[in-house]
Amino acid sequence: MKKAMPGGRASSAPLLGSDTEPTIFEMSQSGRRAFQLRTTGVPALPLDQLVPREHLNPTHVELAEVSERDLVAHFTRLSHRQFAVDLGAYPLGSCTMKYNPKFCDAVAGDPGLNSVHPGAPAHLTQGWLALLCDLEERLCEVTGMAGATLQPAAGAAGELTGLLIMRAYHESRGDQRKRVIIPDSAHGTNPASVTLGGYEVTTIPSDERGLVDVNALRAVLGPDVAGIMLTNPNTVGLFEEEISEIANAVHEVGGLLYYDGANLNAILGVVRPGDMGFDIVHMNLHKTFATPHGGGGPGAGPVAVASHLVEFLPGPKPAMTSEGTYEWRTPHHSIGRVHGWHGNAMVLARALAYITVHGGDGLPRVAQHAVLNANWLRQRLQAVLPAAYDRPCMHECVLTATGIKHNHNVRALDLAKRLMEKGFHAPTVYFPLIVDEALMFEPTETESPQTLEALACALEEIAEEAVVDGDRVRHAPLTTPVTRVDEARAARQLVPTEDAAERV
Amino acid sequence: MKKAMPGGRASSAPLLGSDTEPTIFEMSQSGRRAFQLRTTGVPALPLDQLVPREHLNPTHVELAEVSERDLVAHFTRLSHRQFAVDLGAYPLGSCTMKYNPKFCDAVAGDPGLNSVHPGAPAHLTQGWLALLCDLEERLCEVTGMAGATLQPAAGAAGELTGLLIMRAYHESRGDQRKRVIIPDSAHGTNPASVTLGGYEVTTIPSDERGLVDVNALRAVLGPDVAGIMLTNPNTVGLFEEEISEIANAVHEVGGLLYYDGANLNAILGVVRPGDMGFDIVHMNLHKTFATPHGGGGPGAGPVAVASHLVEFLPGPKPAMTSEGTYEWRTPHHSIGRVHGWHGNAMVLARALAYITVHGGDGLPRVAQHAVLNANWLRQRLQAVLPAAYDRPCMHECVLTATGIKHNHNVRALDLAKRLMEKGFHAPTVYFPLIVDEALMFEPTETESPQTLEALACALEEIAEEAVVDGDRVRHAPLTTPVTRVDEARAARQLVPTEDAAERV
Amino acid sequence: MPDYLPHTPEEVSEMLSFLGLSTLDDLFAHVPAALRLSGGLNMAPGMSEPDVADVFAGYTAANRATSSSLVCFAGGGAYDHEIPPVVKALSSRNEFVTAYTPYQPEVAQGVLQAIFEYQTMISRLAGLPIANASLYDGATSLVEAVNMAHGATGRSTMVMSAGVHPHWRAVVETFAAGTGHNLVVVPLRDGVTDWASVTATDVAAVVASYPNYLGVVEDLTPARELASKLNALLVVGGDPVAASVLRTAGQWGADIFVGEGQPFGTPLAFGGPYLGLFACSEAQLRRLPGRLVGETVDTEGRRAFVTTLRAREQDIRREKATSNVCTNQTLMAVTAAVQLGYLGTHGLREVATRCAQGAHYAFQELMQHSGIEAASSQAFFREFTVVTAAPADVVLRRLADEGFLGGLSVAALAGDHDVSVDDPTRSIVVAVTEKRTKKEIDAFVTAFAKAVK
Amino acid sequence: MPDYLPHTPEEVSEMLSFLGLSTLDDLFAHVPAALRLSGGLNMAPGMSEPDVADVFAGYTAANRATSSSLVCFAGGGAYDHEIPPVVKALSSRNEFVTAYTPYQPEVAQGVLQAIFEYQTMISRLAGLPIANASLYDGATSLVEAVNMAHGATGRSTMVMSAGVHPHWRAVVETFAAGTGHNLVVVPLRDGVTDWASVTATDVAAVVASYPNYLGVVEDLTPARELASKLNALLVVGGDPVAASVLRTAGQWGADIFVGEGQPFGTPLAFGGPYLGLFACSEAQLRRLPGRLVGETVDTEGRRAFVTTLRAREQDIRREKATSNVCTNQTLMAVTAAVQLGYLGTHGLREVATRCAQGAHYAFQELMQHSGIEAASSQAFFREFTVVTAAPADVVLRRLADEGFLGGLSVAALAGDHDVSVDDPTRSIVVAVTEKRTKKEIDAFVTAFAKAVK
Ligand SMILES: Cc1ncc(COP(=O)(O)O)c(C=O)c1O
Ligand SMILES: Cc1ncc(COP(=O)(O)O)c(C=O)c1O
Repeated sequence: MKKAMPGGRASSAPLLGSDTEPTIFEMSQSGRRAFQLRTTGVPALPLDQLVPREHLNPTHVELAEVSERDLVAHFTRLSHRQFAVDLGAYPLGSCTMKYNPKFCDAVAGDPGLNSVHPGAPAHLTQGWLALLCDLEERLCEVTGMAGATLQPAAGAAGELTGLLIMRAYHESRGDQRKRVIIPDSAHGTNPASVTLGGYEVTTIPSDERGLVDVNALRAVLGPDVAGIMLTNPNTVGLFEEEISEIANAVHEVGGLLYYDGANLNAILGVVRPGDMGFDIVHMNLHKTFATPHGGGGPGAGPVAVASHLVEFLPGPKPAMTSEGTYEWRTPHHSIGRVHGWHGNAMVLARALAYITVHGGDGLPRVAQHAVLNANWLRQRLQAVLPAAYDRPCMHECVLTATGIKHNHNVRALDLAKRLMEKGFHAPTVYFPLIVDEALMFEPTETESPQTLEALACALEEIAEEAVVDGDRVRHAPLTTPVTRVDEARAARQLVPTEDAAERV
Repeated sequence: MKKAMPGGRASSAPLLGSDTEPTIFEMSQSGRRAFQLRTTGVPALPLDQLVPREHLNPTHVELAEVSERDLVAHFTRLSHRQFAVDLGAYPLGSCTMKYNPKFCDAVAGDPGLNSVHPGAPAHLTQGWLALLCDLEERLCEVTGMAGATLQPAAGAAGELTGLLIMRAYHESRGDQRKRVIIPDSAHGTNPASVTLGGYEVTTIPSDERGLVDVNALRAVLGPDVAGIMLTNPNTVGLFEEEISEIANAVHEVGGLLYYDGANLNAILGVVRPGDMGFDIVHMNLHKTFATPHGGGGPGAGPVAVASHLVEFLPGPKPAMTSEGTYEWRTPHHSIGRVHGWHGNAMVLARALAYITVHGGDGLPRVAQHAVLNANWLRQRLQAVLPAAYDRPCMHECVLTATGIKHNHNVRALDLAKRLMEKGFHAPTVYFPLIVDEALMFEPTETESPQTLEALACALEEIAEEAVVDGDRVRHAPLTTPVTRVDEARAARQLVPTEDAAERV
Repeated sequence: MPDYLPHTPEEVSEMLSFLGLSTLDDLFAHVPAALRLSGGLNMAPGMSEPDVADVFAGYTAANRATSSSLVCFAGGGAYDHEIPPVVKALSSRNEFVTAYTPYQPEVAQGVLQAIFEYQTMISRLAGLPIANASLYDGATSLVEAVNMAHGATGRSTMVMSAGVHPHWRAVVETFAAGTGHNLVVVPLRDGVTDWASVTATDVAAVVASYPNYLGVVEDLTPARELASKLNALLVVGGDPVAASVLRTAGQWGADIFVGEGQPFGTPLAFGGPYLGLFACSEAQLRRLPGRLVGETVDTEGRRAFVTTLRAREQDIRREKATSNVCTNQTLMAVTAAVQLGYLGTHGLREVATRCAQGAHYAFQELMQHSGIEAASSQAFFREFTVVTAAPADVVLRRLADEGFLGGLSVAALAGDHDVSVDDPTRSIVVAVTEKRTKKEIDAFVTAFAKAVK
Repeated sequence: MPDYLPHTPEEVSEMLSFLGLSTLDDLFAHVPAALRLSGGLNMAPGMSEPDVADVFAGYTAANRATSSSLVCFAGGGAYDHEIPPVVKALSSRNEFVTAYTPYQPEVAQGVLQAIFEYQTMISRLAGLPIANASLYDGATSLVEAVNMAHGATGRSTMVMSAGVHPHWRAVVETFAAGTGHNLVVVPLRDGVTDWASVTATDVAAVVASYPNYLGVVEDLTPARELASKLNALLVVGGDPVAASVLRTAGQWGADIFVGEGQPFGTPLAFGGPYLGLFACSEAQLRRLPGRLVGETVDTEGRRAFVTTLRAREQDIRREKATSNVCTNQTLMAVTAAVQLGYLGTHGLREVATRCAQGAHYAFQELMQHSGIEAASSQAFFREFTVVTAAPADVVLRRLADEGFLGGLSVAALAGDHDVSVDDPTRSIVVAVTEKRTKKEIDAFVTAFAKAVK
């Protein structure tokens, strides 16, 4: 047996050192324990008297055996090795890393919501049903839609749900359609969802403005087109000004318009997808409505639809009865369930709290200030990192490092890595794919002008450094808990678990 | 006006950089705000209609004006610049930095305790009174005493309370006494408390064993001695084996014995101060009973006394009535209140939770393992850092760096500073004052043998380094958020507030 | 106007003038005027946090929570387990909560390592070498599993036991509309899947549940044999707590394990966010949905973790991807790592054992009463199904009046005509966790006996 | 046996054998056998955390908390203010909670800087240049203040307004037994201190309260004049919320400001841990009790914070020390910095203003009813005292039955014969915070009117 690593040595906490943190398995010592279980008084019969022996695993599944003290130290140190919105600006484009109000966490921490079993009958969960109905109503108002499902657990789940609604709609009309159109700037989940929705993807190029080329679109439209998936503002942060023309063209061939709501933060209370002609909209509550990303989830991806699609929504759905109580109802042509229960309920509750704090007057201010920040940053950086498209942006701006790369052999990735040493998280890089050496900044509305100025100064410094000491930038970051990691080796010599590690 | 510093730049988070963190005042921007207040409907009359104008401050008291986002980032970053038990071993001798169970925090977070007004009449706070009575009972059992007050807010407050009880006792007997005896190894609060208690301090030297010299004690005893203050184990971590002789000698002259409970962790459930002959005992609940130190408080310093002193305890005190309900009672000869309300109640609740989890069988195990760890470490380090006294220690060990200092000009402080770069908090240094180049390690029972071994190895490495590269040790730490600070300048050129900073 | 914006009016003006604009509206000048919302949102104005807290107090007051007013005997993938304060304290650390997907490994070792530890734990509990970084929930994990089977075999028929949770079956059905998969549900006989009745050919996956949703611990040998005969993948959906003591999916010969990870430190939370567990054999690695964290080194040779095999993912493969999952349930995976770290090898076994003990005690006691019968004669683990003299919804309502969430009605879960039990409208699935005391169980049994009258 | 020990039995054996011992008891071999507890502690054996949680649920059930069952109109230094979730989230970070006193500044900049910010805030609210890092509570701050005055003047008589909180007076009295100080309490006339009645000479401190504990905002000019005449220090104990809008202690010419900092983010918590505020003039710096954090630089010239002027402290000065405070209330000071950072300049003023508005509204409404009279004709701030037709304890009991913590009875605070009001047994001090709505106040007034009948 390997010797257990010390749980109390804190040399991996960046405060003290730059060692690595042992895994919890390396800290494990047989016979040690943290757990305490209550006294129940239930007869403690041995397991093999309860379950036929042939079902029992003859060996123990080894987890870890650590003291509570070491458990706490381990995860506290790991937390110190992790960047987060709560530490500083996180201008990851397309991700809307805004401040997540602690108040909304507190709402979600209330046992009156948190300790309700999802299978409890409706009469015991009237509060939850009311909450979900209220959220649905607000989301419909924000998107200009007639009804919504709250089940999808993330944006991509919303996309697929939307596409299945699209499919069910066409099928209900006896209409077999084959293709869904997607601009080349789209997020990767869009084409993947289309495929899983049973459609073929037709990609259309963006024009030199960074917008949908309406003529190119018209060229691919036809009666086999089920619909189009768009974000607006699109993934380069620009508003598709010809959206009405696009909508008309698609509707003319009987197609539906799907709105990828990842960028909804830009237009909250200013323009609504429904008013632009969209039929189906998903929202990323973990973006627009500030529910925390949790290191990669949970999110929530409700889908709102226009009135002609309401009967296809997933079910069961909460609904108010004529007596003012709430019940579960399944729409007549529902595509069915898309989640094991009712969706990521605690995320939904957080989002409703956020929406209620802002209200009808506050939500547009969110969009306005998000767009203000992005445009200011774009303009401020013009000399150092030009925008990929020379037009006012919405809530995010895509800049390009083509020049720096060409002149100094310093890539967008290098700039991004170096930026972290200056106190800011990296922007999104190399997305969207259509922009060379893309750096996509989404400051969000919760960063101050001072922070934006400091960010801009940091980028200026780095751009200068690229000229005089390119290696420093190319080798960045050097001051973080680990330096650049060998991604190729991770894939080539895969070690996805501790056990694989032992085999290597 | 100065330009506001950016709240979103995280370069002071050790994860990213080694910059300093701006103060909240430097981040402040006039007109910015985080606060939200509820709607009350109360008539919003201007203040000068409610309070005579001559009472109103014509200027605003400037605090800071920051967004909630920046507030969170600021204090989160500050937290990353702070070592804590939850990050790793904190072997500060005399401080008992053991693991603080999160369960006890949860208990204290319950609004059923947390939201009770201290001035509410007893019939509305029966739960709290019961809790306090139960804690008093447990503390009396652990100390072997007859009654206790829970009011003192920390150990030092307990000391002074105990001395006032001592004084009241003597005075009640018409006995005017003058002096309190204290060994030279005592913690600084002891003599300070004696002075504030209106007594003179008589210091007695420790002998070469590190113990009270009973003969020296006898030599200073007399009818003007009010009592003696001792810790046992004493501040060099050794058990005063002649405690019964000491007690008899002091009692013979009519003096009382005061037990400084800072080291109670060593003897929990093994020996009791009462059984050793002590009359008055304070406990540091923030040490022995694992309530978190909070960066320097809050603590709690209950004082337990033998039966002849119960009537002098501070009041009011919670007590059970013959009907089994609870009420406040003031002892007949009470010295009076020593706290604005009932003491640090939430700390008391945490301590009771800790005691109840361990129970009568668990508490002695705490002491046993604390003593085991300290002896093991002492023995393990013998070759590198010899113990100041060559005897088995109790829960902590005092080592000396005299040799290293003499041979390599590396001081205890240097070793302590360098240790932090190896992932451990420094031990207590230069206390007790009677040991040259003292390093006082108190591992506590919650550190594992692996952690102790790693700590020992780190010290061995440093000792070696002291030989080959003494400067590295003398200049340590270099990898922490700040390096050694100029303490002399801090005192000479005092800047105790931001405003003083501006004047400098 | 309550919000979280930092901008002062002066700053807004300055920023606008830097852009050559005069009002915030000007930022949207290029948005066609006809599209812009003229009247504003039809929504009440903003309210301060304390006011919103009052609104939410209204919601919570209209719920009956298991923490206070109902003792929970309901399960179905959502269990009332103890979540110790230490687990909450660690998993709610804001560095974990407010981080994004770990795209920049240099500043994301915290989340990455926690996921690596999670993957290891799930892999061990599944008895399979690969586990991903999480999926949405148990149901969507199963969707990904059948999609993986389709990818592996090129076939589209999925043979699924009616013992699989009805909601999971429903979700698979929903997504099959897009993928064109064909679902064959195999009925239960006396609580056990009638695998012998399967006639389908060209099968991609055989899907079993262990234990099944009625609580029965089915022998998986016939399922494994069927899969082998058909050259299909065996998918096992399992209770991850039971997985600590029962034979692992890997030991039964499964190719894929899926499960609902809620019992690992996540509260009941009205059904979400939960945690989709997913593990598989080495052979399926390149088709793995979602993210995967792997170990590697940094430029200084220090161990480091990073998301790996990204080439499978939708952001690279686009329309050729076999899964579209992007945001997953990382925080719940981190929470699971903390909870399993807390429980450890023996703690989790002890929890599982206590669940089984409690369930068997409750079952035995219930069987003493008339009007309550076992739905099957089979062995069960921590959940069992009873057939009641009175309709299930009536019984559950009466139990609620007595302070018990008495279980889940099969009719409510699966509809009135499911092939898993004889009479869904009189069948109740009862679950017991390690939290339930003998006293609570005894009171529950007494109330139950009264309720079925 | 529930505990938090890491040691396995094997490890204990190994460690013991390294020490040449065979049992844990051997570690105590040098402790005289006669002293060692033979029968063990007379205490129930340990219980698991969930079991202990049940025990505590018993305690909480026997309390009536202001969060749920009682609307709070009680004050007296302990106020029911809003504590926003963000303040709780930040102040409960475990780096702050589980740290020790910042003796090693290199790894304690977090706590040190937070205290520095706290000191700045308190200094500004006090209108005095120096503030320490906290003391136990308001009462013990006052003890330190009179001790400081003694140190500064060498005199031992303290002249104290009866408007100072009765518990504070009591605590000062208690500690005066040790220091030998002589306390002269100056009675109130119509709610205002009768400074003119003071005949004492050789006075160290004149102690006023602003507002006084009955709520009255007294003009401090006479107190200042008295102090000047006697060459004594003026000590002002103040409500720190009111301090944001009223004239500061410094503006009144105080030498020392003390206060109870509970309103700055600390819950009612049955009276503790609270926060002793302490600020003073430059002249008193070297006598400052407790800790002080100062700004300096590190060896690289970076700004750094450190505890300073340690030479004043008890661990250095030992018997020559003028204060024995070691552990203080740092976490509450950090909490105050967070709460005041949250409220900011305008938020705190707004809170203060709303308290005053609520109190005046409640007062006016109460005055409409018979059986309730104002205890004085003076201006007040956020607290006021009424004289009731029925005995105060009866009134308060009736109010509790209606769901109100109706205030504090002067008799309960100060005894039946205090010199601050005419009839303590019929005097109730009512406090209103920014949390109280008009609806709550109206209901309270109605209940109060009924209760005095
Ligand atoms: C434009 C766009 N669409 C879709 C998604 C997918 O959303 P989710 O990650 O919530 O599944 C993202 C996520 O980053 C996105 O940026
Ligand atoms: C031996 C000893 N006595 C007394 C005290 C004072 O206790 P407190 O800091 O709780 O006031 C301490 C604190 O470190 C101590 O170690």
